[in-house]
Amino acid sequence: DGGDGGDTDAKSDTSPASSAVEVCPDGTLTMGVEPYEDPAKLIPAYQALVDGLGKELGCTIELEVSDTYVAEILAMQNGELDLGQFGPLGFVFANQQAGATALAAFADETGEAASYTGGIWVPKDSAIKTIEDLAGHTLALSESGSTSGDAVPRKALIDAGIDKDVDAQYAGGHTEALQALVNGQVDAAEINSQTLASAIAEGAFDESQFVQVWKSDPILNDPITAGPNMTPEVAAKVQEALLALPSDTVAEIGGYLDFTPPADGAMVKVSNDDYQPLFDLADTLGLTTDDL
Amino acid sequence: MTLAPLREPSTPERRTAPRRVSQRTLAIGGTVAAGLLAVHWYAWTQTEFSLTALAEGWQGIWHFLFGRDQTYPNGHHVTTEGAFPIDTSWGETIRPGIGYCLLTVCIGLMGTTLSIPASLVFAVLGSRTTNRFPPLFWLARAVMSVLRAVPETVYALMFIAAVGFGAFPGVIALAIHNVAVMGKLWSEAMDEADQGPVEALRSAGASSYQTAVHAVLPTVMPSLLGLLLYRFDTNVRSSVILGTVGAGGIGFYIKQSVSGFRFDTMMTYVCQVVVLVILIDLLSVWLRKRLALT
Amino acid sequence: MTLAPLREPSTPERRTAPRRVSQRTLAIGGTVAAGLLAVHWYAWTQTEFSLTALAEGWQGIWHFLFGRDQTYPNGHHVTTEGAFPIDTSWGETIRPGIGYCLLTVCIGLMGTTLSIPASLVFAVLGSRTTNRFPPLFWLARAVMSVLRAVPETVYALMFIAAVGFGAFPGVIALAIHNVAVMGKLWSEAMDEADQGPVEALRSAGASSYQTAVHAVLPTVMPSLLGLLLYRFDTNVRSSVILGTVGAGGIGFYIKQSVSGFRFDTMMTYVCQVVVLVILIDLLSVWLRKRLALT
Amino acid sequence: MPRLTTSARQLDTIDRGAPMLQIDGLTKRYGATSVLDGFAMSVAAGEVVSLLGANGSGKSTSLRCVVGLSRPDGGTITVDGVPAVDGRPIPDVAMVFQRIHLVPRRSVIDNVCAGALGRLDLARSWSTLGFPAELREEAMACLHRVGLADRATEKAGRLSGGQQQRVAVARALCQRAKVLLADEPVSALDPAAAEQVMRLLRSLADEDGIAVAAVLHQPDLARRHSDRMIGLMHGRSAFDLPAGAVDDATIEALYRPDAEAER
Amino acid sequence: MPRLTTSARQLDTIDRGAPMLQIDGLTKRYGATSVLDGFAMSVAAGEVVSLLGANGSGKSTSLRCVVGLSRPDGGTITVDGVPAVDGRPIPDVAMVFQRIHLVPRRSVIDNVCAGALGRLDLARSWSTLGFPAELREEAMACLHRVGLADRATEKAGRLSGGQQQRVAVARALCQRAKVLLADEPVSALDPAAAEQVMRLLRSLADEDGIAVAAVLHQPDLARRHSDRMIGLMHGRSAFDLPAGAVDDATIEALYRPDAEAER
Ligand SMILES: Nc1ncnc2c1ncn2[C@@H]1O[C@H](COP(=O)(O)OP(=O)(O)OP(=O)(O)O)[C@@H](O)[C@H]1O
Ligand SMILES: Nc1ncnc2c1ncn2[C@@H]1O[C@H](COP(=O)(O)OP(=O)(O)OP(=O)(O)O)[C@@H](O)[C@H]1O
Ligand SMILES: [Mg+2]
Ligand SMILES: [Mg+2]
Repeated sequence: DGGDGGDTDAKSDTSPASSAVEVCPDGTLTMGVEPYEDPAKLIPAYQALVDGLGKELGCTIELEVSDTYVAEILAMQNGELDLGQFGPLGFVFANQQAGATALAAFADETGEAASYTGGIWVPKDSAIKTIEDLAGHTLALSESGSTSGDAVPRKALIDAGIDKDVDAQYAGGHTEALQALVNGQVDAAEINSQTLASAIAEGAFDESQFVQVWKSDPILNDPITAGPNMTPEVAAKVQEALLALPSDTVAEIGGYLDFTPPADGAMVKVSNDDYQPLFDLADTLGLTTDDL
Repeated sequence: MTLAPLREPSTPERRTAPRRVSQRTLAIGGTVAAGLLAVHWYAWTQTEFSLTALAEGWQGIWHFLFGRDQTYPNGHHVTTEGAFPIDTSWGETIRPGIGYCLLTVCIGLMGTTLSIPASLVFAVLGSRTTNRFPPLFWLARAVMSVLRAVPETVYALMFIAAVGFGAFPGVIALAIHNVAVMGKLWSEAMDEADQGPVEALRSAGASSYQTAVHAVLPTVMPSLLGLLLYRFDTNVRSSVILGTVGAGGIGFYIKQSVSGFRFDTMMTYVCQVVVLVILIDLLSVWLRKRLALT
Repeated sequence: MTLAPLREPSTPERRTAPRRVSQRTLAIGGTVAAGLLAVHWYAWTQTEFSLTALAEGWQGIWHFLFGRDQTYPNGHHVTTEGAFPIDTSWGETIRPGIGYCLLTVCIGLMGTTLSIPASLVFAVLGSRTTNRFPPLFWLARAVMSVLRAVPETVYALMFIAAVGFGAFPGVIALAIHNVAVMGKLWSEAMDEADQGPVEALRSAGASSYQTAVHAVLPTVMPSLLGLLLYRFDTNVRSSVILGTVGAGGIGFYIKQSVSGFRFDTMMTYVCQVVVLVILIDLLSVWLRKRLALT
Repeated sequence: MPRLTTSARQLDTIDRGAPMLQIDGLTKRYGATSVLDGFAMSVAAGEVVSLLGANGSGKSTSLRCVVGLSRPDGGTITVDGVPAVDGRPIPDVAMVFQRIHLVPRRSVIDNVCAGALGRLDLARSWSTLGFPAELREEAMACLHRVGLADRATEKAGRLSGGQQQRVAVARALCQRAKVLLADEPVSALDPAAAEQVMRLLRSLADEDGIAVAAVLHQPDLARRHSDRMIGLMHGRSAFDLPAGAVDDATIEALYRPDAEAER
Repeated sequence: MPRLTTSARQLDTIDRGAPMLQIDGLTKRYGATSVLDGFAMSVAAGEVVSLLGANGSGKSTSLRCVVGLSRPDGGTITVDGVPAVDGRPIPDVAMVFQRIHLVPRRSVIDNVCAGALGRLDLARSWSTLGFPAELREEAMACLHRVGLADRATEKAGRLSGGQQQRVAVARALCQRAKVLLADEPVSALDPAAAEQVMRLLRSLADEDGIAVAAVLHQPDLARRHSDRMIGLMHGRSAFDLPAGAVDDATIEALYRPDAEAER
């Protein structure tokens, strides 16, 4: 696995006309987006991104929104999508099932690719103090196929050797898992850092009443990928353009997404290899088709 | 000025009446009832039915709907917002919501309209009144069962693979599913049609097609129309689900407000769907009234 | 031995017939048709309807169904399995699938049965045949519209907040939703009932309740039963959706196989649902046949 | 066809002065066509009145107005001195319908019992199982009177046309009303059954003092079994005479003009 | 009631020897009760045969067997020399139903046109719009014959009972069949209309050579308008005589035993 999208020099000066490679022969590209969080913010943010990117590339880029990576990957397989943004685990499938290549991801202030963490929370006065204590208790996960709501915590249970002893239940989503904990329906629930932030912001979660008993390694945020019909040369052009997004576009996106971008650009270059931990994770959980 | 009737109403003539329920009916009824009871008892245990849980947990519903304002034992005070009062911000929620509703209606409308011809064919083939040829009858019903059993989301995935996403694959998914469901409902409505005119035309040498068009359809037209509007209503609501596989429409935004913990916004969208459904229902009532004879 | 009729069949008596369609009908029909066309044209553009896209992309459906073995321009070689051939591993898929189906049926059954009494009440109140008091009629229809408009998943969310996960909140969510839908369908079936017996009893001084029980219900019983079984079938398939919010049942596993790109396993589960739906349909056909008079 | 002599009428034993049903100035239009236009009639207790008229002359419409199934455009209807409220059924009036209107899936006896619903409370009418035994016995007696007691447990839809019509008469009997309106109660009956049902109506008037109004298409039958005959034409009564005073010419005139108008 | 003289019969101008409809040994049981038990009858071209019998004696059942709506348990039915195939309708046989069976939501003329469906191909019957103009004119002629041409565009369900019955007769006429079965075609008609319809049936036989079998409950009418009368009793024909040869005693006997059995 692993494409070769990460080889291009991001610093080279670009302008649409100087390119020998035709990025969009018929004038348009399509990009799929899976808004893992709030569409009211994400859709305008990605709209700003594709507008800026389109200007860079001299193409019109159409944004297509779905909330399951499966639909996105199927469309990409059939050449209906040229570009796609995926959640971390979704990208693993996108790479394996549709040959998607990671190009770039949003960066935080430090200039590193932004990441988030999965976590398991219990009520403050719970007897559960560590992940091992979860044995014999109920745990709310979000839905199957979710990175932080399913794969990562399940891997943690396997690593702790208690995956058979925990009564894990799928709640249907991050929100539902958190609600179940707040309503006392379960002993513990997965809550990732993004969900936590919006829940606190909306007043749906009182941090002081709960404690986090486990926290995952940082999970790289969703990458923007090139579809399989894009030759490496074209993909390199797109990657260049992404990294060279003008600062006003970046500021606009940052405004929507509540992050402070680094001074020199919104995005950093990522490659498939940066997501290796997630490929391993998928292998361990038997989620990948290679494994079947 | 009233004139009392000569007969005493309290002492009318009497004759022995037959048994209310025959022994045989009693036996069959008892067996069926026992069977149904057993099945339901099994289902009850399997679904962990527990009314006490509901009685104890009703505050959960309350908190979900109206928010929580609670002081915990440790003195901490928590307030969360519930679904009510709904989000009334015009520019951010209500106005875009109307746009989403419109797209949702468009999807539902196309999905319903496109399925009418095929539904009609399947309905006519799948009704005993209009199709007297058992193999074709069973084939039609089997095809409808198969088409119906496949979840709409699976159809949506299939067509997304073909045409990318957007409302279009959602429409096709809806239309195919709807052929099966509406075909079944329509065929059963035709089964219930008054058989008199059907027999009259059949005895006059009319073919199955002619009987269907000239006796069955005019008789059941209000039923068919009612069911069509019911399916339109359902399809509009289904595009709420299809929204989550990229078909757009308000369902997507309902789901996303849930993920964003904005239950008040969710409830605003739900209310808009309520208004939509009520409007469709009014249309249905009005149309059915107009179509009814006398 | 035939005797030719004296009359020449080719030259029967004739009289001027009235216009086929009156000017007024033509005008109304034209307006309605134009309106419908405009609405559909708008919906067509809004849903980006494109048959060419479908014609060009059909391989996507093929690959989804039968797998793909393709080298892409970026050098990536992709082999995927399609939905067919289905996953036939007995211990891992088929046997557990049967269990999931059983739970699914249990959820659908409880959801349907629990909603019968309330559905009946709403149906009687929401039909013009049985309820002649307009305020109550409109109230019943409004309540049903509201209950119907709220997506099942929102109900599930509410009841999960109350009683935790599992099949139970799914059952309650289904039951509430079903009251609204079945109430509506039943009330419209009652509207279509032969008005003769209804008028006969009403003129004999029977109350609305008595008319409902002694004239309307026996007349429409096969319709009601058919719709009940249709809703049972739908509810079984709905628990496919509810399955994804922790209610269990086969829907959850269908969704899980989809997110794991194991379409062959998905198709196995779908086939099991197909069998289930066909069985319910057979039951429906058989029961309705038994209930029909003559 | 042999003429069966009517049983001796006990006219003088009942006070027949008070009109039990009184219709005045009844008007009914469907769109532009006026069906009833000032129709008036009255039926006294213990009297059998037959209503004659060409097809489409408005006989059924007038009866439907009395039981509140059609809304008259004008006129008054009084039953036992009480004015009828627009669109409200009157339990004191029983009707046998031209189109019969039984519940085909119910048994014959249950159909007959349904006639009594107006006087049953909820506890005794929540379902057919609630019908008291007395009612069922009374219903059996009504079926006896129309000669169908042996078919009591059969589904009504299974009976022949004439049998169903007799069940409809039995249902009306079971209502114990003071006024009985019968819309062509013998149209599907064989001559013997028709005689029997007409004698039954006669005896209801004679013995029970019920006011009977019957729509009939057979003037002979009307003449033999009714006290008074009313001819309905052009939306109003063309004649209203004692049965004996109606001659063939009157009858012929009643049916002729309409037949001509329809040509 | 005045007796209208039947129009002169042109009996001798038509060869009436060949039976157009021939029923032999017809048997039909519903569960344990036997309704028809070896019933036989025949109707020649140009002949009017009336079928009499008590309510529930099986008259409707026998006609329904002929048109393939009831499946006989035994016996043969031959129409114009061709044996009827079990359960297959015969376009050569038209039937007027006792329960009328119009499509209430369709206009009167469309209901009449529907009688011709058996001879229309798909292009001319895919909808009412496909009906050729000739057919509509023929339907109008049929409506004229029953005196309802002025109601052609009205919805059938809006007509009075007797008017609907005449539309049903017109529909059967429009079928242009060689055999016309009429199940109580005049039960809801006023005397003038009944005479008119009976004369119409007579003229169909006389002028068009159609074989007409009519179920009638009025022996007088039967005697005046039919060539032959058949009495149905106990599942078989009790008598089968020229109309002139049927005396009152025969008729009385036909209705008496059943009336007694039902008591
Ligand atoms: N719902 C309706 N809409 C329009 N016209 C109607 C309606 N009901 C009845 N009519 C018309 O009113 C007239 C009288 O009908 P009605 O049924 O009272 O006649 P009738 O005297 O009972 O005739 P019959 O002897 O045939 O039963 C008829 O011409 C009929 O077409
Ligand atoms: N579907 C059925 N199931 C059971 N019994 C039936 C059915 N149809 C008819 N019968 C019975 O068969 C007998 C004959 O019925 P049919 O309708 O032929 O009588 P008919 O001679 O036409 O009487 P009428 O003069 O009253 O119309 C009746 O006793 C009736 O109850
Ligand atoms: Mg009438
Ligand atoms: Mg009959």
